[in-house]
Amino acid sequence: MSNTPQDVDNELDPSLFEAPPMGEQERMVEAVLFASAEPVTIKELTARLPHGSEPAVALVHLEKRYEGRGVRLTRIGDAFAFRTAPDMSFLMRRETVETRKLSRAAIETLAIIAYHQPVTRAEIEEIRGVGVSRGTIDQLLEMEWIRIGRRRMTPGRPVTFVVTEGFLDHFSLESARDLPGLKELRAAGLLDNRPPPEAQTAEPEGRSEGDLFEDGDEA
Amino acid sequence: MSNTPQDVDNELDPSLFEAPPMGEQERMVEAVLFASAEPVTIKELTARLPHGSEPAVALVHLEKRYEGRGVRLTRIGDAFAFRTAPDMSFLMRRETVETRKLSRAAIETLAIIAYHQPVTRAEIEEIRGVGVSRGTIDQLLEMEWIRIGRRRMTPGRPVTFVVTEGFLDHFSLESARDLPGLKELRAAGLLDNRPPPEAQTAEPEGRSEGDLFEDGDEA
Amino acid sequence: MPETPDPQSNNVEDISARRAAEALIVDVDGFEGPLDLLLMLSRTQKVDLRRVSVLALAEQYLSFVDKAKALRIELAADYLVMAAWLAFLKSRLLLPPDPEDEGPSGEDLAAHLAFQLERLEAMRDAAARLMARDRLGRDVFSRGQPETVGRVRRTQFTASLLDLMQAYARLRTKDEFRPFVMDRKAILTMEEALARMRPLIGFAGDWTDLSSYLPEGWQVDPAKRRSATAATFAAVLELAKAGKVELRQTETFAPISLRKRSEER
Repeated sequence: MSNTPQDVDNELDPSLFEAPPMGEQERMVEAVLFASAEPVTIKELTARLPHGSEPAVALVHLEKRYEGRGVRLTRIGDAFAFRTAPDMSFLMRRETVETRKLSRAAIETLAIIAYHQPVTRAEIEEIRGVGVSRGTIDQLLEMEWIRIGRRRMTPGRPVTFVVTEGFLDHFSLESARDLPGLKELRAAGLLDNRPPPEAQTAEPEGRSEGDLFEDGDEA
Repeated sequence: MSNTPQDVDNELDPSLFEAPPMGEQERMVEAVLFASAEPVTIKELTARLPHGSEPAVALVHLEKRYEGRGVRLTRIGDAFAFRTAPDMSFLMRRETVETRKLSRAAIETLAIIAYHQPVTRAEIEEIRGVGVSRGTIDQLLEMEWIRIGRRRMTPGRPVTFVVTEGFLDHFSLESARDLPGLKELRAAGLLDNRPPPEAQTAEPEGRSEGDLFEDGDEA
Repeated sequence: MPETPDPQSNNVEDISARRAAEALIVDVDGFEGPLDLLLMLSRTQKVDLRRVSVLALAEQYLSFVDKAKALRIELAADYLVMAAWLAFLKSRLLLPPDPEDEGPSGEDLAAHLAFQLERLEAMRDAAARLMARDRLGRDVFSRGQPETVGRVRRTQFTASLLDLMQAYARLRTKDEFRPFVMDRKAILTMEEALARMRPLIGFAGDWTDLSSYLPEGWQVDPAKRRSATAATFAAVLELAKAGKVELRQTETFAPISLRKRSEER
């Protein structure tokens, strides 16, 4: 929670009005998040709260207030939402939504995209050792768990795939950095794009590890 | 709040298990009310909470806990639900955005602009094989998904259309060049699908939704 | 998945290993490609994947392919490509390195294969851990009754990327789709042809030309005749597969004729 909202777009308008007290701001953030089923970004909170409010600060207070409750404040990428505490799931049989059962191929493809992103289709196939069947990518796109990322600057400029906020939300992840076992996998070199020995002459593809979780692309 | 939960349906099962502590019951009621799509009655809470729980008591605690917050526990007939505090309603206004699917004419026009930008109106019409109404272009302009680009240096100097940052933002694209090409669409299985039912001649029943927002340019 | 054998008893291990091998043979369809199969086979070595014997693995795979062939199970081409590659790898690993040879050494190739297996296994494992996380709509829940209090209504039009791409795909492939959508009347479907042929074949005691089975009114117009011929031919193939008719063609492009199968009771 580092964004300080002051510097977003308020330069023009030197605070004509006092921002509401922090306690009120906290109530407002609480109300807005409670009213929405979808995560709300800090940017949106800043736009909706009265001028001069600091939703990022209010969120810190709010998070503390809901610690250990039946409902918790969770962070999903740049956004926040209230979600029931995981240990309450046994009460929720009625609310449980049957998710479409994903094929093994789809699950593995999803995991590869999450851990190796941005990743091209050819790379997914290389890792699985088998073609990505028609419709697998389609299904993941349709579920809005993956989206198209930047094209890879290699011959053919293939499109890459990355996971979405919807993916993070579904799997209770704050960011793609929090994927289970990510650090260990990286340390073990299992996220490297190691070309097969035949391709020794080929270009090293310019993909360092830092490429995996680029986040400087909000441009 | 008079029902005592013991007499509901637990005669068979003399409390083998202790009821959870009141703090836990409160968390449970909180989670159930939060996640439920409708207000929940005490009877239902009793049925859902572990044996021996006293939701009526938990509700009293919960009500106190939310007193003065941005969200309140409210009673609706026999049932209970969370509602945002009345003085927060000014924040809720933006929540009532009604989203509708773009008409087929608009989405096709948008697709052509995205894939072929900068593109003139005549070119759009050529690709679509049908005239493009002013309303369609105006709508896309108004949504700020397209804007007017440079004039084409051909006779008549027609204006061209290009997509905007807002467009990229909405579709989570980093640049319009990241849109997959035809080959990639095919590889993803998007082209091999049989044509959508709307495409089958102009059967009236095949065009439920699109019809509503038709802007008359295909008639 | 074959059960894990009891480490105490060699005998049990033997049996379950054999059972596993049989399961492999029967269940080729259950594998997601040759790498998946190799990973499965490597489990029988019960070692850390980093220490897996690629030579032994290559032999297991090759014997799997042989068994499948003996049982006349058709293996997809990529399984055979892998078999050829593993046979090559095996020879590289067994023979002393040829100084003339330019390519990567057998050890390099084996190490890369071991890496691929380890990576695939790691991704499997990661996928399982991912799916076991607290999931929205199963373990954690969002607000069930989102509120819309205000009265300000604004219509916002929206579309998904998939809508956009499909719209474009639809436009760009209009021509390809045309025959299906526009010219429905000149198309005889295989189902129609099959429904038509079924009662007719009872009479085809002798070799009869396929073209004589085209329905009335479909013989003249070239487009209709083409469709009817294709559909009837496909229908006849179905019937031949079901053992109802025999087909004959004396040479390439010669007329195709059919007759009822004599054993048919």
